[in-house]
Amino acid sequence: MGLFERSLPDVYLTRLADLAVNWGRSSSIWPMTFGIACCAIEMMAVGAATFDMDRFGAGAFRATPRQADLMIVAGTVNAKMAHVVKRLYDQMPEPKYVMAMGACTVGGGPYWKHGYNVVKGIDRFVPVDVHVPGCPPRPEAIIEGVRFLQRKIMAKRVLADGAPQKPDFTGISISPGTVGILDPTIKVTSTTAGPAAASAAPLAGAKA
Amino acid sequence: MTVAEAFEQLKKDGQAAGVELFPGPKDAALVVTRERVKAVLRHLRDARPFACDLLVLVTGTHMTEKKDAKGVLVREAGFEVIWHLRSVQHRSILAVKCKLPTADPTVDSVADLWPAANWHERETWDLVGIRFTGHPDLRRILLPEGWEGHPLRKDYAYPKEFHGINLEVDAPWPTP
Amino acid sequence: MADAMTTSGAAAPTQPAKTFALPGDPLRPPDTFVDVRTQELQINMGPQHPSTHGVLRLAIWVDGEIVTRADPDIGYLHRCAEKIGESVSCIQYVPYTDRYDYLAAMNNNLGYCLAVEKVAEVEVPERAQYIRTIAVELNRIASHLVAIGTYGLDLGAFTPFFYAFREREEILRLLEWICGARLTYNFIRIGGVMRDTPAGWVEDIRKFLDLFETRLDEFNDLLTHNHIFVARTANVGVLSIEEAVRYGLTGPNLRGSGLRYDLRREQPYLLYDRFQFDIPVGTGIKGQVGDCWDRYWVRLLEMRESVRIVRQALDQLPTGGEIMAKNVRHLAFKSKAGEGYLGIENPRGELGYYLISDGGANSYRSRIRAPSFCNLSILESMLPGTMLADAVAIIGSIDIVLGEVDR
Amino acid sequence: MDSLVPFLEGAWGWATSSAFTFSMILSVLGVVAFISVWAMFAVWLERKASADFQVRLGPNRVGGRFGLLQTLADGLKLAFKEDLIPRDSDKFLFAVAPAVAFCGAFAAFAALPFTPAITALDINLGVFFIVAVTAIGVIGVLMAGWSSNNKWSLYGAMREAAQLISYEIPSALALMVPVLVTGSLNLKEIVGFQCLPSDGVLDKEGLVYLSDHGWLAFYSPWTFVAFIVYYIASLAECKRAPFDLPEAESELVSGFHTEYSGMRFSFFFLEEYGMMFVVSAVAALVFLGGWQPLPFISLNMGGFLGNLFFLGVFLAKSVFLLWVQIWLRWTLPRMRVDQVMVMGYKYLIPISLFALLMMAVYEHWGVRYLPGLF
Repeated sequence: MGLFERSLPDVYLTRLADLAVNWGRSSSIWPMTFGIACCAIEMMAVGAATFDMDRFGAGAFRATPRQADLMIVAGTVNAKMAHVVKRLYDQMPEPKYVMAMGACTVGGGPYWKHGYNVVKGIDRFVPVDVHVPGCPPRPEAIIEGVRFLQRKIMAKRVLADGAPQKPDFTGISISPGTVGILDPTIKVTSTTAGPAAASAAPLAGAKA
Repeated sequence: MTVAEAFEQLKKDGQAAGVELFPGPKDAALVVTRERVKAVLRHLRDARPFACDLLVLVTGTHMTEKKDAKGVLVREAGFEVIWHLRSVQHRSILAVKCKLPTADPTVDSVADLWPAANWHERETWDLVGIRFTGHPDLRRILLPEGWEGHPLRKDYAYPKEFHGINLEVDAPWPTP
Repeated sequence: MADAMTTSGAAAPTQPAKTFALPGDPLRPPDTFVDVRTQELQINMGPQHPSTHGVLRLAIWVDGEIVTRADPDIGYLHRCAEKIGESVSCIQYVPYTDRYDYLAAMNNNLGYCLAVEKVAEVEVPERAQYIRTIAVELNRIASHLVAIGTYGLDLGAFTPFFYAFREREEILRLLEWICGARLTYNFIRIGGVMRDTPAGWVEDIRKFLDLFETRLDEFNDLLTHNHIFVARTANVGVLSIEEAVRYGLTGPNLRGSGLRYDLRREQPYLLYDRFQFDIPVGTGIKGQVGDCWDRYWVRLLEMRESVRIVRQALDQLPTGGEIMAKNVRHLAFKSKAGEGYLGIENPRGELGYYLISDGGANSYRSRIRAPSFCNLSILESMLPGTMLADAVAIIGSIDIVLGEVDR
Repeated sequence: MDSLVPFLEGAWGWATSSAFTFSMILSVLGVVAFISVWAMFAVWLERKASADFQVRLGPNRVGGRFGLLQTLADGLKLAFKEDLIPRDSDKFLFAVAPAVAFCGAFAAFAALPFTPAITALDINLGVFFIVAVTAIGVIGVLMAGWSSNNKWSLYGAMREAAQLISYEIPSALALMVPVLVTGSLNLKEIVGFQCLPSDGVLDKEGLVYLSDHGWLAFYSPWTFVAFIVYYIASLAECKRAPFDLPEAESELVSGFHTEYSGMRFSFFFLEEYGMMFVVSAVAALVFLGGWQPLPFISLNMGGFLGNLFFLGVFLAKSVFLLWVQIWLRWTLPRMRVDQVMVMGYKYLIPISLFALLMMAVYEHWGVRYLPGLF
């Protein structure tokens, strides 16, 4: 948005524009075809028949970082790879999001102690939006991570200035209590995401 | 063909100079001196009774000195290189071992006998630091260029950072 | 690195800058001969490239569409496997083996456990051996399915990938049922297996196998006999037996060249000597023996053989009995001194573990013979002379897993 | 447009020049609106159809159960994405290339008759114009590939240039076969030829009548051959699988648009789907009777409702041909670059030439199917 980014007054019209832009961004998160290790197989599985991330509009895997919105760092990053990951992140156009998938990218995972070569968490060189723990995380966990990201995007300010909004995570957590860990003030009202709740989700989240 | 039979056959072929039989606690092997190892390996590949055409594995090991409770030396300091060879024809597997001194871990490359050895030797150089003379392109393979030290040596210290990437175990959590 | 390394990467000119002058050029002396020369282009493929199956980086020198030189650069997934093998006890190390060839994690568990059992002299109960066989062969099918599906993807056919993953999910469901994990199982433990078969598991496997055999034919319709697929793979990347053996290739890549060599038959481990199964080899149906199509075909046939083995194992599975050897817990503290190499037939070739134990809990040296590592080394000699699209087809047909290449 | 100008002059008393300008703006806006809506629909269809082939569901969260607004969200996101121009690129060419690529597909819409009454530009050289103008797209692709300063992009662009030049010949030759039969390059007249009444009475009274020639695809074996050749060549022209070499994902990352992001990338997207429509529409018009629903039975309709019905039929045919393109894309592997060239030069060009020759011979003898039978 460049010129007008978070510079216009926070009125109904700019909020409406924010809502529209955020809806577009959150409904069309294109991940990059970028697998590193074991997690990449689960990332492939989440795009494949049984789990099908395309349902959420996040299934158009782009091979080039220029056209991707989300970098799923799927697998252990070592000293040799870290520069590549950093560079790929730099090549993506704004707005860009990073999902740290798997224990290795979250904090080194099983290679934390004796992995002389392994970077203990990609937070050390790129900003991370969503951490998805697991070794490897199940495909459902990745979908949940994407939906968390969608809510985070919905809470972002694009045109209007003002204080950042609090993301609304209600109704998307598959396991009760997951949300509470991130933000204890949020109460999990519905612990299962039924089809009806899911289809209404992107717009409902924007009301906060 | 067991290792003992192979040793007998080597004797018969007149190639047994510098070759000993290592009976081993588990896997037996032929122990060859550093000077003879390439000739023996070449013979194992070419001679019909052996026909070891498939190089399975090249292993380098860094050995530290170890004494048991009574102070008897059970393990000498030094390096060990083990070649595992398979014969597709005879369905057999052979191990050939070579001991190298700590000060000068150098041995002849067999990359010209088996192209498969090329990468194995590069890896052994990379991780253990054993130098293979005559190797066409001996450079690091797994670790990036500029890495210091050879990780599989027993005295290796884990690096704190590499080219600006923090590799410490207990680094502070980054704050946005 | 899709573009960064190529845009700004070091494209060192391998030849002097071209000189180009036409005979009538007034700026040139009249005797300047016309010298139109093309320059080799160095392009960088990977580590982020859709068809390098992970983080393989290939520096390729191309003359137009023809590859003149290729230099594989690995190590982007080096995870210190052998150092960790020396740093943790052998029981603790089993979960790490899952993560090397993550498509065939059961096989990796098995290879390591067999090697430890060989060095530490552990006897495994019969029932555990049958369960191991079933799990390993199911995992082999899953692994080959990924290989075939992603091979289609490499050649631009998207749909077979989804069919392959649909079948694979079924296998993962069965494996998850018995051990609780989809990808990294840690199911085969030193001395046996983690738990006994749950009720209904055996019946579900039978149901799945019946369904799977019919669905294998879908791949034949969709991919195997597709004219474009055959045109892309037959006579491409031909590999002779001698060449394959010299480079230390094993597994389907070696058998695709026509050599009937399978460790399950050569040096039977587990209970493979009790089962009837064939070893499919490449016969050059569509082109020459040892081309990409043959390697693909061998994998497809091997899935059928695995189905046969699983069926027989299910039939012979003894009811009741131990699944864990007695007295393996001491391995967490001390082992028997000794050393040993043990190779098994992984879906990608000979997976070997060479362990040296000095009597302590940790092995003194644990060396992994990774099949993909050896198979990959042949790229340097295979790629020159092929076209860029063939290079992708060849990499796909070698079927590497980078976790195992780099360890 | 041609019908709109006299209408404005007559009914509202406008001056010719202002009526012309107004109708031109209206036509351009109409084409832009159509092409955007069409691309959105086509992308949605592609995603849903591919999901169907791949035992998935496809988008079903964004915009109701069927994910109808998915493409709108994609477009919105792309529009608000950072416009990234690589530092080492040729900035002017990089910026202009998507527009040039889009021009070709866009301009072709001008000459497409949607129904007898809805045509932006009714020109006598319709077929020639479309063949010529769709080839402009390759210049944009070449500019994109060159200016990106990326080797993958360059590869994609060079492949596209080679491919388009090779396949332009068979596709144009294949289109010459119906032109030979009808004796006209005007698309409306070509459709009119296909619904020419069998009894020769031009001003029909009734709604339904038998047509003499029927759809050109079934007019003669050679026109059928020409139809198949044209369809295959058109696949190559709009870079669809199995000829998607210029953007071959598994080889060239993303081909010529590797460095493009955001809005500029979406222009390439629009160009691709616009081209897909253009080639499908041309095939429908020239070979499949345009807006006539049945091969040998023609309908005589006019007015608003008649035109609406004809528009529906024409779009349905185009969508069907588009669906076939999608079907082929998600079924077939990609060909290799030399195989694409072999197919173009060794098979399609000789076949189309032979078809043209045989059609000429048949026309000379005055036969349609086999000599002596008809």
